[in-house]
Amino acid sequence: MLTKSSNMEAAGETPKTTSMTMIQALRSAMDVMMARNENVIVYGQDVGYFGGVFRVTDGLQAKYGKSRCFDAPISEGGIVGTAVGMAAYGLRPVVEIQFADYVYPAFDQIVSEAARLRYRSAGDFTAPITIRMPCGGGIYGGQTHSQSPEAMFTHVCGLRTVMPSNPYDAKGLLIASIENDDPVIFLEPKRLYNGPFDGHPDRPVVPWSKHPMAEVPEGYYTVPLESAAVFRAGKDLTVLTYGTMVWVSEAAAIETGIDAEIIDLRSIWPLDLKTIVESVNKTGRCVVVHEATRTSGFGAELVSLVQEHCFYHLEAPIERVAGWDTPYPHAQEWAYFPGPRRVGAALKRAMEA
Amino acid sequence: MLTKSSNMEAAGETPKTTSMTMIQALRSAMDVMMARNENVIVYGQDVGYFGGVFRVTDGLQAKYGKSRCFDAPISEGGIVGTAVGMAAYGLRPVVEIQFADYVYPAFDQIVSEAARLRYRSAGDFTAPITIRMPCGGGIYGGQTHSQSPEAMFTHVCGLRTVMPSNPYDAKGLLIASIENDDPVIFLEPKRLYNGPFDGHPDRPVVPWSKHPMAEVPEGYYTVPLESAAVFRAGKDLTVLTYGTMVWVSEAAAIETGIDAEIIDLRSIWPLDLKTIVESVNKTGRCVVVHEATRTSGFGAELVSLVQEHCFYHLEAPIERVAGWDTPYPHAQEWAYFPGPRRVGAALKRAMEA
Amino acid sequence: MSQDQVLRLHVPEPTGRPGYKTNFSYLCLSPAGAVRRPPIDTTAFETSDLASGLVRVLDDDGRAVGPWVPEITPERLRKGLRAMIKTRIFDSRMLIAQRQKKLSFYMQSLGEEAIGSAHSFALQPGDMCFPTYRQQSLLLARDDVSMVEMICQLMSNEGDSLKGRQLPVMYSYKRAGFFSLSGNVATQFIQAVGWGMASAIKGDTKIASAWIGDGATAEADFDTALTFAHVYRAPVILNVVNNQWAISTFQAIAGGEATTFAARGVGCGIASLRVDGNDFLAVYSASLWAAERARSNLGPTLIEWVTYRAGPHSSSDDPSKYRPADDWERFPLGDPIARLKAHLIQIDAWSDAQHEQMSNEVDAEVAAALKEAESYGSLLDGKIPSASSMFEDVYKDMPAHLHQQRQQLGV
Amino acid sequence: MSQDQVLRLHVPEPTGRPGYKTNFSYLCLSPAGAVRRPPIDTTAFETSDLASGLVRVLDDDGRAVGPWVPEITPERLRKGLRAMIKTRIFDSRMLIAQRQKKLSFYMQSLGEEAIGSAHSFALQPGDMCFPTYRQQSLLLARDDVSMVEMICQLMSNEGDSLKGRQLPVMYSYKRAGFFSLSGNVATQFIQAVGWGMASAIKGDTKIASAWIGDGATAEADFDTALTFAHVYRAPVILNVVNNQWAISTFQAIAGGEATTFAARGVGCGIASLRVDGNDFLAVYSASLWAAERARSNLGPTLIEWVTYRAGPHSSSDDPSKYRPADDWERFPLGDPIARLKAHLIQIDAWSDAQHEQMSNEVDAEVAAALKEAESYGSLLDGKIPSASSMFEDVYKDMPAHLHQQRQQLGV
Ligand SMILES: Cc1ncc(C[n+]2csc(CCOP(=O)(O)OP(=O)(O)O)c2C)c(N)n1
Ligand SMILES: Cc1ncc(C[n+]2csc(CCOP(=O)(O)OP(=O)(O)O)c2C)c(N)n1
Ligand SMILES: [Mg+2]
Ligand SMILES: [Mg+2]
Repeated sequence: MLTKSSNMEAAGETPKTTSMTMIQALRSAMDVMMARNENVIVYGQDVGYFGGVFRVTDGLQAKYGKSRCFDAPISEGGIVGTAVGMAAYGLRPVVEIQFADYVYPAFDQIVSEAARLRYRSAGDFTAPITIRMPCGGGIYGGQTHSQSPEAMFTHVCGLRTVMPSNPYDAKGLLIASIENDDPVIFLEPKRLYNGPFDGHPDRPVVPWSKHPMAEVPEGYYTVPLESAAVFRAGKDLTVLTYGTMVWVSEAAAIETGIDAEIIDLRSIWPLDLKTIVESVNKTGRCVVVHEATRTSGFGAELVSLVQEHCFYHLEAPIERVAGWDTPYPHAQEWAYFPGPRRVGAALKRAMEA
Repeated sequence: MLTKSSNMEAAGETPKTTSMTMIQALRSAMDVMMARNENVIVYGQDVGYFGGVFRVTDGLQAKYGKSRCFDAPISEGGIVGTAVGMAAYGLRPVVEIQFADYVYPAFDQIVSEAARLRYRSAGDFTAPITIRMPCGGGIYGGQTHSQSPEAMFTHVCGLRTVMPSNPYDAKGLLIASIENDDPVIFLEPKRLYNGPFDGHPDRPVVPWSKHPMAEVPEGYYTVPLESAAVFRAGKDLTVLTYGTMVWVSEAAAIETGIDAEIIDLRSIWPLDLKTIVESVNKTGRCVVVHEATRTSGFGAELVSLVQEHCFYHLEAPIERVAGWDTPYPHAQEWAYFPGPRRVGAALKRAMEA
Repeated sequence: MSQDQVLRLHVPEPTGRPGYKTNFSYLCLSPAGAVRRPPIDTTAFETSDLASGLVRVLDDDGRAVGPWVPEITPERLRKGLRAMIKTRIFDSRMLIAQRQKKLSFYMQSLGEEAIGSAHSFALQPGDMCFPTYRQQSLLLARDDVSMVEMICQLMSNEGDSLKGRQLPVMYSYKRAGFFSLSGNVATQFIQAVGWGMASAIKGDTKIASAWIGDGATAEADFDTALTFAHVYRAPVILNVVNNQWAISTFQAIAGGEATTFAARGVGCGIASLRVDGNDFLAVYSASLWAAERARSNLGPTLIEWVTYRAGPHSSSDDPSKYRPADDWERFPLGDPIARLKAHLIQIDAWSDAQHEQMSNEVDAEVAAALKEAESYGSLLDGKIPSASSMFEDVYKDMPAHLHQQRQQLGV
Repeated sequence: MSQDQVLRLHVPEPTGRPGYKTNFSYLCLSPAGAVRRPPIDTTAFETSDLASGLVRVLDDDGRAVGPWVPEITPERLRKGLRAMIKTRIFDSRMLIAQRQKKLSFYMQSLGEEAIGSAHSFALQPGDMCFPTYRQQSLLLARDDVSMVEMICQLMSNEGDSLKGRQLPVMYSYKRAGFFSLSGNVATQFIQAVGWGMASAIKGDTKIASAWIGDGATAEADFDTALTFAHVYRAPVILNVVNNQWAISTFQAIAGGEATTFAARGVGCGIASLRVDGNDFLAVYSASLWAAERARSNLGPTLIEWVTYRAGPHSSSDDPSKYRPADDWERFPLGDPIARLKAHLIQIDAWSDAQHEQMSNEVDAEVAAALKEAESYGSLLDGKIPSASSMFEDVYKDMPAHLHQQRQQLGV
């Protein structure tokens, strides 16, 4: 990562950092915020006593008590619905949906309520809620433990949608999301929880401990929303991506030898258009990569934005690499996953066009 | 409309037609299908005894009995959930969601269940359901009686999404949808129920009875899915649109004097890519118009498809005209609605670029 | 054996339809005073009989009888009567304004005025109601929101604090304990539970009061609210206004056949009451009981208010299409205003003349408020909030894309 | 007055945690034979006592006692015993296969084998179960789906009729009355009601049997199912398997504290029973009662089966993190296999030797099925359904864009 834009608590001193997995970094974000602001509370299915099926909330109930970190019934609608009410009261609920695939029962409360409360009440009531959910495939989860529904949220005005690709950003973005006064959909690429993933399932797993982006300050800091990161600088073309696909795209660039500039959006919507436009205007070529199904995926919006803002700089059609327009199959996971081979082929097409 | 592609029941004879409003045409489609196939049943909130708040199902309960047309509890999730079960049994439920804005409580049953049942059971069970819902604004309905959520459905593989713009298509598409073996989201632009609408709310309302597209065969016919209509032929540029915006785009073309070719998608997804590509390749310019909010609207997918398939023919950036990225306000309805002025300005920009 | 019997679908019907008078015996009424009043720390299970019976205080002669007779001064009762009259007059004047196209739409609460009026007396400052579109009496019973302000909302004019964004009646008054209305029914029910949970999490003393119609109980958010309220013993009153109709569908289509909505609470482990919603004293008394339970960490109470939607669903509806036109006149629980008036007269605290005077005063008040509100404009004259304000409040801070869109609109 | 009392959030806890033995008195058990058996045309309200009591047939000595003793031959009972043994052995062998990475994942039903086994005996050909991931006994009790076929699904191999698309245990066998499993909990519950309604609409005789866990009852689809089933009197059995746990959360977090899941049915106007789910005879008897009600146009029945999830939630779970490791041994309703075995011995229709022989036979059968299934491949050896088949069945006919995507993948 070239630019590590972030706001450290005490500007002067160098903060103490520790190597954290993404799970530890996310937990640390909640820990820091629960300590700083007693209105921050955390709940969801299995998040209390047990600490979450991915253990992200482990230890928070023991530390902050059952009133501030607790188990919820298996009702995503109830979880988000109560969070809207709590936020209206003045709390800052951080709720977990166990898998992004299970967010749909909460859809009405997210789309019709959380997203619109400020608008419809002209600011009389607001909904500063953070809705965390693991997303993405690569763990043989089958069609209901692998989805990436971000595009739907980006179509809903009033929501912010965020997805980190590494422990440092995960903590900084989660803190920024909790502090933000708008409802935030916080998607966690579960395949990155324990290490970066280049899209080669056959290669040995690399733990975060080996990676500089896992050096995470122990205390408070934020990675601002609406700011993208230039994950890798390059001259040949621009890759617009986020989450797991940042790493896959890097692998594809290395493997094809194409000098790709990889932009990690981090905030999917509202986004950092400036960074995108500058890069594409510089390279003249663009490939958009995400794991979600292709049609009406967020890639479509990215393509549209780029063609609207960079039309006269484009030297080739913008390529989209995405999940196929099928449910995420179990056995054929690696034929479905948009891995380095498919991304690499798109990079080549974009260069050759 | 130039091409009226449809399948009449008896090829030889000229079918008897009547002038119908869109409401009557939709009702006639259900009537025809209930008479032809006893597995077709119709239910939803207020659709039984009363005949629906827009009166689309008026008379069906009296004609076909309470077992085949009945009132449902105010539970969109229950309506679609039971429809999935009924379809698995072998019925063809046609259910009504009172307003498209109220579809979100049914989202999980649509997205996770109806759309995936065939796939996950490898065809063991299927869900041939038609989910009708009035959409769009222009009736001072405020933010929960005006939405156009089509884009979300197009991101869900396994669903078909359809939106007619006139009585003839409404009946033919609804019959095709009911007969289709996939789940179909059938969106009805409520502002077109009683007449075409050019986007000028200050002008007198034109009823359908004055319009040739309201000449509808009384019996069975279909307008095939995945087939777009060239609503207006033109040479200067291509407008891709559907629903109410077909009429608004026509008004904009007339008012600007731009010879726009207007494609009425009719089937939003899966769509008729060939008709689109042929037109844009011919005109070299493209404007995409819909009423739904802009960001990640279906317009983004259309822009992406066009730039992917017609890149080398494009002479100007593809323009998008859409609802603003805000909820649909009540008082400022006509500042929100993408009317002929905004569409016209986009046509001009596309011509001048 | 019955095994080869042919199955058939049961579709519930109301006992009356246009042309057929309603048989109201399906309501299963208890006489006034007949239903017991348990201590507030009762268990849910022990309220089974209260969920099928009907708590009533006022008998047919206007006397207050039985264990639920509340302590309340005649002065407060007169205030309650005034709130009900105000609500009824407000509704009827707004309906006329709607027909004059000064409002795009309106929803009246005719026949249901006692519920919000009496309930609001049982709440305290700081408590929060999560209403539906038919709880205007909650607001009109108090004085912290002026009618002018409410009417400005109805007219979407320049005085509308919601900046013209919401349909008429979708009020929001945080300062008056009135949560922002959603057009999607039922969503507020679970939010109320969350709000109550928040008060408990903070160790505060405020309680929430959630509102829903009989028809909307079929939505998931109703059941979810019951589940969460029970699990966390949330300090919340769960009000179900059973006015027998949901647009054109009878309450049996929502699940009210051969059971009650209060019984659903009992099943979920929530103490529940079924109460005469047209009986001001019963409403006040039951509301107090529930509020005290909530404030005492005894958790939620579900109350089914039995009443009748005397008017059309909304200004767009014509109920004579689906029910007998004279249904309300024959509804056994009568008119809440007439009943409280009779009681006040019965206890010598009121007279016909005073009643008429009060009605006239209130009418003048409403008329004056309407006139003042009209001076801020309406959809008719185009004095509406600016198009530019349409882009505000989508987010706390306006993101770049909305700035750009506002610019495009040129406002 | 209590008005200024500080509120606090109640968060239910199980009576046991690692290090603290569970106090199972919260279960409120009735002795075997103690609960009455009403006629099938009882009203919902009249079943209140049955929803809080516990229908049991087998007593501690293996005797069948009381009004719910079913008519059933020893031969059928032995078949039932075999089904339970088969389920248990199948589960344990699959769990081993999972550890050997032949399966990516597995979910066993240890301790709950009686429920599906006995219930399936009460159904008829043509009826449809809408199961969760823990109802494999419904399938293993019948012979129309071979274990080989099931194991091929578990292995996502070339013999998998679901073409490798679904996680292990997400079976679908229309021909065997076993609806396609969804990974989203609870969705099937309302679908089952729709299926039953369809049977009634068509004037057929088939009934639906819906399944859900205690935890998943908190999802909206559970309540919605109750509402729709009640409104339309759908011919459906609504089974709630209360195995006390939902992954790491105790049933009180789903709303089971101080009430029962059966009571929710009563509140919705549905006749409801609470039944010992580890008692094969009680399960069979209650299932027959409910099935007869459904077939007689008497509508839905909700049955809460009280049991215990003896194993981990899934192969990814370690329950010793959140509950005492020896909990099952101390669960008062025991082991369903041991209990039916004791009964059969008690009526002189079984012996230890026969039991052991049966277990060995079944074990050999399962082992052979596993071996045969493995010959069709597994995720390990890559003999999985083709990538090309991934694009099929998204729609009935493949649309152009999927043809194109398949081409892009080059398969
Ligand atoms: C989610 C949703 N579905 C449907 C509607 C349409 N709708 C508005 S009010 C109403 C009837 C509600 O009836 P009830 O809850 O009994 O309240 P009442 O009108 O009788 O006060 C319906 C169906 C809606 N607003 N929201
Ligand atoms: C909609 C949804 N939310 C959450 C989950 C994750 N999940 C899977 S099983 C389970 C627990 C279910 O418990 P219960 O219903 O009691 O069934 P049991 O596992 O005890 O048989 C959870 C939370 C899911 N599969 N679907
Ligand atoms: Mg009602
Ligand atoms: Mg369980």
